Amino acid sequence: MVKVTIWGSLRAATDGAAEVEVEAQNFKQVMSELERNYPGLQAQIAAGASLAIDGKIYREAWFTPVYPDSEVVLMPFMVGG
Amino acid sequence: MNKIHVTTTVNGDPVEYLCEPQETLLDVLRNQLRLTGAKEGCGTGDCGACSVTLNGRLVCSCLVLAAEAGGQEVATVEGIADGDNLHILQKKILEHAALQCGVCTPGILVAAKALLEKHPDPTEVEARYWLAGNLCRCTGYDKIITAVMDAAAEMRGA
Amino acid sequence: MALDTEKREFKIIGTRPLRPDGIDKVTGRALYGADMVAPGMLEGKILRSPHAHARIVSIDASAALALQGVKAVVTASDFSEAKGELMQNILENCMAQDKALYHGHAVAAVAATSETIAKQALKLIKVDYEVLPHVTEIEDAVKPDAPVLRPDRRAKGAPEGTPANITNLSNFGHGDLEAGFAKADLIIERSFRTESTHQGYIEPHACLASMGPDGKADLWCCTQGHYAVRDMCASFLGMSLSQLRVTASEIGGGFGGKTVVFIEPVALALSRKAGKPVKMAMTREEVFKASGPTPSSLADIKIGMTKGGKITAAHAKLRFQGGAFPSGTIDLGAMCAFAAYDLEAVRAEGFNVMTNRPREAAYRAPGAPIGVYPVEALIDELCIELGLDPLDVRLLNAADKGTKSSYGPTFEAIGLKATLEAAKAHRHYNTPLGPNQGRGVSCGFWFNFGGSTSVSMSVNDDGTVAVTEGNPDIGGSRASVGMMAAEELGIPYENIRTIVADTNSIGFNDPTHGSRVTFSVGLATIEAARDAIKKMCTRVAKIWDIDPDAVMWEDGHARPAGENAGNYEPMSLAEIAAIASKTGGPIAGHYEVNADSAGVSFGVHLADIEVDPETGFSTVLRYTVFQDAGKAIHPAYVEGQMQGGAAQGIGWAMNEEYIYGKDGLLQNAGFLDYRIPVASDLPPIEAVILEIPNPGHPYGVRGVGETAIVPPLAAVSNAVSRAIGKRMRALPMSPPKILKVIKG
Amino acid sequence: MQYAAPKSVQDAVELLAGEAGVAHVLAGGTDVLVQMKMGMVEPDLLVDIKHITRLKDITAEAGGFRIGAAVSGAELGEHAGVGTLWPGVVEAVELIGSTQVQGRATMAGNLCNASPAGDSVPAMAAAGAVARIAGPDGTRDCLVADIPTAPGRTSLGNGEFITSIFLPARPENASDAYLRFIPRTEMDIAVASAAVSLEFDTEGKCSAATVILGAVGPTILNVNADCLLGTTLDDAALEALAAACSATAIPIDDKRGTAEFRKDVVGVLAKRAAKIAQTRAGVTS
Repeated sequence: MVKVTIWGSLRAATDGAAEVEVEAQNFKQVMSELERNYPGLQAQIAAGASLAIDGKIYREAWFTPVYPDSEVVLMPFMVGG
Repeated sequence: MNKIHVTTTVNGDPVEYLCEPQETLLDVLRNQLRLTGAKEGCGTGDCGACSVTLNGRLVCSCLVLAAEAGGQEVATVEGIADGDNLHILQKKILEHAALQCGVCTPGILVAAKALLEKHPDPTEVEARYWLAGNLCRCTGYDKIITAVMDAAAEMRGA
Repeated sequence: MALDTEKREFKIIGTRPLRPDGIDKVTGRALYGADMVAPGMLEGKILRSPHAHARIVSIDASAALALQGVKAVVTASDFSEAKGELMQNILENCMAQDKALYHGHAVAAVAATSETIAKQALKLIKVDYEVLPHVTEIEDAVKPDAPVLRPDRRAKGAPEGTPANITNLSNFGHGDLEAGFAKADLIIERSFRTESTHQGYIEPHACLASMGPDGKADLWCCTQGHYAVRDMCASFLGMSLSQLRVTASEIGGGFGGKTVVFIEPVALALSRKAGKPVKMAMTREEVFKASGPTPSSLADIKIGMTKGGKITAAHAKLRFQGGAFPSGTIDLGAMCAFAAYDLEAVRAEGFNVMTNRPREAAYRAPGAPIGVYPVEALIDELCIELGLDPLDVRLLNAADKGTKSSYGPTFEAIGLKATLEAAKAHRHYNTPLGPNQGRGVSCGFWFNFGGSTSVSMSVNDDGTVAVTEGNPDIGGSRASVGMMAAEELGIPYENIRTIVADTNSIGFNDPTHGSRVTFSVGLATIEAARDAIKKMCTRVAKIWDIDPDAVMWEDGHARPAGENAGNYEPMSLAEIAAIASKTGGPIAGHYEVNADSAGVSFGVHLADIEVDPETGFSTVLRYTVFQDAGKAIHPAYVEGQMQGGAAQGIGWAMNEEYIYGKDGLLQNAGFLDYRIPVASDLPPIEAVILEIPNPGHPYGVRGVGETAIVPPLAAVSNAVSRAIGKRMRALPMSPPKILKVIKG
Repeated sequence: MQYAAPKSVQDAVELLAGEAGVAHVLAGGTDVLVQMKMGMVEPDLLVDIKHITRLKDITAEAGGFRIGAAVSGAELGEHAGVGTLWPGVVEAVELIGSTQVQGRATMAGNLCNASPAGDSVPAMAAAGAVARIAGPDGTRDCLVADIPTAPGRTSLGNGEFITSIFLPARPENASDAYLRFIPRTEMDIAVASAAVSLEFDTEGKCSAATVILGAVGPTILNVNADCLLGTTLDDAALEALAAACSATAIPIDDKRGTAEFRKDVVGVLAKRAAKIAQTRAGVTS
């Protein structure tokens, strides 16, 4: 299981939990499991979300591995100017 | 249409064109003569990207009617280099990396050339005020002023 | 792709060669958006709403179409239905549908044989408007009786009672705020305000669109991302991506404002309808009215600090208005607000609200300047109250490797402390001030991104190399990319020509944004060079009839390695290239990647400002930027980014603002009254580059483009506040506002 | 639209008077071409007066100077004589716009644009400048101060245009100065401005004072500056001047500044300009 930190405004979709656990080995599985377990997150993930894995921000990188001790943070989809 | 026939000189070459009365010199330079070095950044004299000289006098070509250029000498950025030989100002702008997007650069060059022709030894503050009508949004002006001052020094030495 | 561990001596990286596109740009030859023509070209013009908010009852273009020389008129019905809410919003921003949502919103467009005729035709289009109540300010837009722009755009999952114009909710942070504040010796809570600003690129949006009767189209335009333009336009016109080829012109500044489309789909629709090429260029007035300014903002900030300067808790409540559509910039602002600090208890929350203003677009580190400004201003006030040095306090609280950031993830190696220490040691910080002068300090942060990137590289027969990339060169990236290719291949910089290819010539590239180009394109260039080198070594191994692994590349030559060392004469790239057709055919390298690991960036700015106590006029006397560049490929252009960002931030702090009247109309749609800094407004801006390598890039590069706009707002505000001995809490600090505070 | 470039004043008058639609004079064009671009005016006829030879001349006359209506700011600035005699007028003209705009903009055009914020107008009025006007009924002279009547409006009649502006002689121990307030250092329209013209007696006391304000009312405003008379411009006199200016100002709130700010700052500008004029007059207090 991997712990995923959920940012504040999405916690309505996780029953208020700031951190949820999903069964995942990579980026894509994290996202899929989040969508499956917390349907309230689907809209945000579809509109765009990034994952910070051990401090690095990944925008769309399905096969980036995650490990049980990885720090995984769900983040808004990053854009720049 | 009541077009006006204009005979003038651009960068030393004789030029003739027909223009509508309300057309600006910038319009004709860009659209008819295909001298697109002068840019329309605002069309109201506030940005200097369309700077040219008219009988040696620095002006915004967006605030000159094409009809007014008759019998005058127009000089644009395209006439600054002597063939393949860049003007010292052009070299210094490149050396000092004094451009990022480069769209204000033609206007800066025309204006800086006019400055150094009139004031070969400007102070940095004088250079900044002379160029205040040439907006640059990329550089913060630092490297532009450095390049102009360096060019002035080299031109005085030459 | 990680940082090359061996310590390498660079030959070209870190030097300052001339940029390859330089001569074109100093001679007027470079072609920008409005500089292209096509045979039979028409001029396109857009009719814009004179109202802030109005229902479009009907549009009658018959008189316009009857005018001689008019070839086409398009309205919203000429576009396909966009897929997804974001794309729908972008399309609706390009062309109003049932409602005009802001002053200047496009309502219809015309193509004619001349600009004069096109302008006449606009006057002949009859639009029947039903004027609706409007709202342009944050405070008004959240009132219960506020006019609602788009009921269907209210934030999804928003709690009961959330005002209907609120589109996005944001909330980041960790720790126990209450416990944190209980530990503080001093807690200050203040409110701040900023106004909308504009990127202020000097080149207005311009394009030339040409669609043939077979449905294939070409588009030339000034953009930060021509692939994104292609994708958006194809969607809005119901085209497949392969039917539309987009070529990026030289670009006259963008700063985020040219990452989205405004006129490009309209020009394509006009061209499709007229059957001729259509050129469009915005006027400066249109740029201000109808491109993408930044959000304006309100902020309530509360920070607790110990007597020693340790922050015990920090809480920000941010409110942004991002124009007539939803905007996620609030997330970025909230994430950046406290990112510079290592905090036990921190929360940044906020919302975005819709108003009758143009849809906001990215502007250099979008959201960060207005998220960070109120925090850095309040920290300065705490420093004064507690008698502490503002750099010491920042050093005491600075985030470092291993810090759990205020937005969630834990930082890898970052350069903030080194940057603060460099500022503290710099002579600027230790120079005495005169009367009516103040020195302001601020930190700034930006994430930086990587993203999808494609680079290919052909080795020519004569030993020169053509590098093909797909990111518009907005500030010298052809130079830095060429330098990295030359460094890796071991050939002279002059032997490389780098071009920015059209959308058909190379794989997808994310736009030139997010400070990504030197990082991502550089990374892909290095890897493409390594790909080409591998192929060259293989060819040479065949010639020498040895194992490919026994051939190494060094200094532009294939050399025998290991036990073969010295057995063969090394072959130069040019020698290998000359016989390429005989050894297996052309040699090329390429690399395609979705690059991550961009590496965050921090900056610290120092500003000295003198205020005329009788008029409130402020003069920036001295300004120094300290920023971590990871590795500066071409230091002059790195300095340029730092100086340019600082200048934009100074403008934001001092005079730039969108001014709307009570009638909802924009009052200052021009450079005369939207006051960006001119040359005489600014002092020399010193740029101090620090190099704390980014472990995620072979040469250690971090993005540098955006961070520099983040600190100036507070650096200038803190300097002015210290100069006048009273606190300024609203931007821009135009002289009337400063004088009012002085007179208090 | 028609463009005409007559060679004589008479031809210009006939063209202007004969146009049934909207006719505008084109001198430097830095206002009218902008207004055309913004769609604020749509003239049927533009009469370019730069080909009328005398209109490009600066000539000495009766101890003062006559400045042709087509003389640009840059040309005026390069003329040594005018700058020595009326430094405040020349500095005011030179503040109009950028170097590029200086290459074109004229005093007469700045006057006829009739913006209350026009930089040269308060300075000309303080100098007692007189405009020479040509029209269908011949030539007449009119004080510059009497030309603007409201924002964008002048007292010029149909077919009339300004051919020159006369700056009179000035006595010994006298000078002028102009200051404006803008939020940047350049490229802005005055938020408030003050022109001061002072004469001093042999003892260094102020014997005559004209103070004209710009951008704080619908037209330029004349301030009663008697508080300076008989003084050496000591602090009390200057504070009284500032107060008189603030009291005279009737500004509005707009995008360029608040009424409150303009009232405050116009007084500051006036007292600072007075000190500059005093120094220029060679008087030490």
